[in-house]
Amino acid sequence: MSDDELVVDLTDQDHLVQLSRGIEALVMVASDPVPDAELARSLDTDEVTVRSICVALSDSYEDQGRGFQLAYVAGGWRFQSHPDMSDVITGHVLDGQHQKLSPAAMETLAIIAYKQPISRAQISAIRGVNVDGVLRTLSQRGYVAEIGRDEGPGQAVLFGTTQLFCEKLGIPSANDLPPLGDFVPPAHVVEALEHTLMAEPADAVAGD
Amino acid sequence: MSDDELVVDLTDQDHLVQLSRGIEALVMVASDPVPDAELARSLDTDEVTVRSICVALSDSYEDQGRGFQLAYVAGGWRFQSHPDMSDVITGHVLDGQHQKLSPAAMETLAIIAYKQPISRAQISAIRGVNVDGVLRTLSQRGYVAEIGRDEGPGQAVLFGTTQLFCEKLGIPSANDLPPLGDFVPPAHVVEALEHTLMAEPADAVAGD
Amino acid sequence: MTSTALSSTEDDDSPHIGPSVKVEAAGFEGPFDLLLHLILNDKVDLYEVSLFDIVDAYLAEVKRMEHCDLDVATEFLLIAATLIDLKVRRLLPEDVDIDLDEELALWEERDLLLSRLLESKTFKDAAASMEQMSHNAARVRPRIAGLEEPFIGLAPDLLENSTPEDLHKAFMKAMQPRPVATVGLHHVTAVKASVTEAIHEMLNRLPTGGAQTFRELTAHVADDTMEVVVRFLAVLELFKQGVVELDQTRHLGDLSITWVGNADDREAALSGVDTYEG
Repeated sequence: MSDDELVVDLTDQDHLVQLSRGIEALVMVASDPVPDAELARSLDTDEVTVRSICVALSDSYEDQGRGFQLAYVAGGWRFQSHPDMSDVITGHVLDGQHQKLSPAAMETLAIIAYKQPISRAQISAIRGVNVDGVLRTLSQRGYVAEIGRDEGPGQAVLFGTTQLFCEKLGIPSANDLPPLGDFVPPAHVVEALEHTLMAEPADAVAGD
Repeated sequence: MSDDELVVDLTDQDHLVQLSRGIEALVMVASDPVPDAELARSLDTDEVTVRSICVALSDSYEDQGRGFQLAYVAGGWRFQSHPDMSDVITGHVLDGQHQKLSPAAMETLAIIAYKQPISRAQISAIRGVNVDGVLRTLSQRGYVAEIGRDEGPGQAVLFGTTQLFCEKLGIPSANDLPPLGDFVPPAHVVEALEHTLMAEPADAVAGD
Repeated sequence: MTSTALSSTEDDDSPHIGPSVKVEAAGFEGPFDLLLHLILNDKVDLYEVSLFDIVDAYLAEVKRMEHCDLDVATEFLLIAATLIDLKVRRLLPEDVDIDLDEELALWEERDLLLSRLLESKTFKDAAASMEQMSHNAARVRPRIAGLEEPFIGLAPDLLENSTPEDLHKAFMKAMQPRPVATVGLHHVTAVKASVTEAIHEMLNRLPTGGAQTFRELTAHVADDTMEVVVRFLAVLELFKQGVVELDQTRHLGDLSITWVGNADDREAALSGVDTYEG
């Protein structure tokens, strides 16, 4: 089947151009990111074709130095202003979106993002503090939501991150976060912690 | 005068490119057509320059066979789908699979219905998220509309539900929604609603 | 909500406590935060930070937190207790006879503390990266204009099949106070699953091959502190169940582990595992 498609793609430039124009038009009138599948359905083609056209379009805007981008964010394609233009836009569109999260809220959000689904008690255990207030803020902001119940006896509420969270970070999905392994403390930090907590008399340590 | 401009245009290509990108970005994220004057103000230039850049941009999209246009409509510039693509858009809209009021939109509509007149900032504060997009959808659909201005210094637009909204729900007026009884809104809602002087939308959100 | 920037722990107008430990006036978000800050704050001379200074500064900080809630205070005090234990242990001369059980318990506490500090640090750095991502993402605005007029009329009615009751329900949902605390199991550690796995691994390796050192048993995971820690906990568990003997000829010397159980004990050892839940 993909052989057929390849033939079509190569021989039917007009068809490709029409698909490309259709994608531009559909995404232009959408008010939320448009998933590959939705574009494919409306254009009577397949998702792979959609994705490769979107990438090509996105590149063409960048190459032409447009002031906007076609980006894959929170599960779909959307037009957005180019990051270079942030000064122009910030002066123009004022709203409450720039509310910074406190460090506590940000760390809690990180734990949820990487460990979801996760219960309140598990988050508390990792942070070593009660997280009720922070969790309330995060769900009011719409960054996290209940995504299920633990099957255990307590049936604890399990939390996960939302589409809005992905939008705020500019990523397609929570799976696209950098791997947690990237943040495991480097050897010298581990050593410093171990060294400081070493229960041995100082002499013994020195003699090691 | 146009001679002077021509000299500027030819000697300061970089500046022109930046203006052009700025216009693309501003118009892309605007929810309504943006007047020349507004673009000129945001980009610190004059309306004649803005207009000539917009015309050039519009031509470039047409030449490249984009699926969208930059058009001057209702006193301002806006991006819109290319007329050639109207079949695709129509098909997409009629397909309707994705056309459902999202839970977020439903909640926003409910807040407006029960708490009208209410400002954008107050709704944001209650929902804990930016509601621009949702509000846009709701007013496009004619379910809500501006019904006045706040008397405070910000003169914020106040929203309420429309006759169409009542028709759709089959009720004579918004007062005929199921009563809330002795329901007492939670503290953060009361706080948001009391905060009527909305010169700074960010303040309202910061209250949570 | 505080507007403290993530990097706030790095501006240092704060008073000195002890020779090389700084504590800033702002409150700390939890015991690991405080301890991490105390140990890692002075980045120039990491090895000059002594346990004694840390313990003193930590206790001083705990003392200052007069009006914090009980759960939080408990966590802080638990860690303070471990730190004091460690400090006392270090003050004792090397040749004093120490109960091996107590010694092991202390090591276990220390290693748990270490693994939780590492975990906390990991998420702290992940949060910083997310902060940066969201900062970058905030530099763009999405298009929200939506459908043009001619198409709006075509669109199916979004309120089709909605009733006034649905609106009422949506309103009540919007007004709902967000979920509040019901349980406070603050001691669940994140390592329980891997301890069980580590015991499995030990049970496969220990019964054959005579005495082995802990170093040998963890050679394949030596560069992963977390993995070493859970294997250490696994060995402690087996020791508690009496199926291995531990021998350490000198402090910081190799820990030698000898299987002394019989075949049946292998199953028993597994079923008797306490996961570290409480």
